Amino acid sequence: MLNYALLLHAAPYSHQAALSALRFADTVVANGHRMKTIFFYHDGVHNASALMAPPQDEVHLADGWKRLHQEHGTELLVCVAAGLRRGLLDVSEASRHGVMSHSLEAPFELTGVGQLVDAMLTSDRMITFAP
Amino acid sequence: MMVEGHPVALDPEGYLVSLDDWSERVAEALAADEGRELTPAHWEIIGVLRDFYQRFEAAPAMRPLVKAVKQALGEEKGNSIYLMRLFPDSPAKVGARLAGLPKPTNCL
Amino acid sequence: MMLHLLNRSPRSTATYQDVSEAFGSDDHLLLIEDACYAAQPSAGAALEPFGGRVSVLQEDLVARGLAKRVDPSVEVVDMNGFLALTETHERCVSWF
Amino acid sequence: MIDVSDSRPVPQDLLVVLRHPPHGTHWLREGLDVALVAAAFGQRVGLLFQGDGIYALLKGQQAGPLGQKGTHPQLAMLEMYDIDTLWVSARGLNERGLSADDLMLPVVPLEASAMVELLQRHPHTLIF
Repeated sequence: MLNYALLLHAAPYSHQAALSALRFADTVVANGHRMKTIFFYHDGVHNASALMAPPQDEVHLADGWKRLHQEHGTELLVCVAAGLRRGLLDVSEASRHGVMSHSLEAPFELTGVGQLVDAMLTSDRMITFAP
Repeated sequence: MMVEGHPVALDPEGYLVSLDDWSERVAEALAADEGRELTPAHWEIIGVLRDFYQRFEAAPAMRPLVKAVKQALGEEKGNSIYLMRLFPDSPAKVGARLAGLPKPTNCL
Repeated sequence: MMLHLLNRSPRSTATYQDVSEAFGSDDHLLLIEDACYAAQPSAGAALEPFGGRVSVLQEDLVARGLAKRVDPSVEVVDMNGFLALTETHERCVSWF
Repeated sequence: MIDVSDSRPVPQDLLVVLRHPPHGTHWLREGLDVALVAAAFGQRVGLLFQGDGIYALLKGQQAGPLGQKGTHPQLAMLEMYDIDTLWVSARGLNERGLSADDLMLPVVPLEASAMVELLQRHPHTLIF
């Protein structure tokens, strides 16, 4: 069994990369490996949007990531610096920055890039999906 | 916050909304606000922080802050123990606030 | 031994050039997403630097109508094959 | 201090490859952020500039319209994070008609074979 970490740079529904990453993550767990961490960076932070509402006949990416967390304990880490700039804030960041609403909820977590470095050092494999 | 009769806007965490509002009087008011009094030792570090931001357009993390202080003020001040004594809790964050730098982005 | 993931169409020559600069003699290249177009015989030169150590992801190929247009030198792998490549190669880098 | 004048590049803990030019996209900024944070965490970080990423090093850059921040202050700051190992693709440099004199920081140009070795010898590599 290997510990996998994924780094996702691509926004949902703009590029295939987000789908590729989710497909890959499903394949990781289906083959008995551990899907340890997914780190959302660059435009990939939009995958964590709690406000995502795609049509019913398309895959719901945010739900896909949440399912990995619920069924396999995958950490869903969102870069806070990339997220804040792009409007991805949880309740505490929203109040910290004095903005009216929040757009990110558990199981997604806002974290620093340090967690990406940590994920790289503590996983057996790190695979990047980019636009 | 009012400084010398002028309003200075702060965000919910007490950082300046507009970095142009910074002045030494504002720094003193920010320090008083958290129960600190600025000594010459504090001002030296605030100077290093402002110089760092001028050069690099970013607030330093702890490690480069230590290095910048070492370069500017020498070995005896360029260490984390000295900085922690002056700015307890988090020298990089507290220092950035008092020096009128942007809020560190939480990356560290 | 390194796995290189590439997702750009062969028209993105600069990206292919950057991969080839970093491609070692034991390395392997996996074409996904729009890089599937490079697996056609007509794309020929794009894959020359990689010495036949190239795979392409089947489902991306099929989606693009390229299933029957793969150069024989390129190995077709499914998602499990993709995963297997990441198992056998300790490090994986992505070019985009 | 790591001696980079040796023809065999000395690997660091993490290699960050920068392939995108400044200003047009946020890739360069966010790639450099990862390098800086890793260094702040005590990792030894090396940078490789490849393709249009080489333009990150060009002298004379400024802020963009509306005060868009450039990446040149970030590059100047690398030294404060003890990142002093900067490699650049020799071919990429030539193709752009640039020489080391055109760049804002000292770099070590690498031929293709040395670049392959660079990637092989680093335990971790991230490409931006």
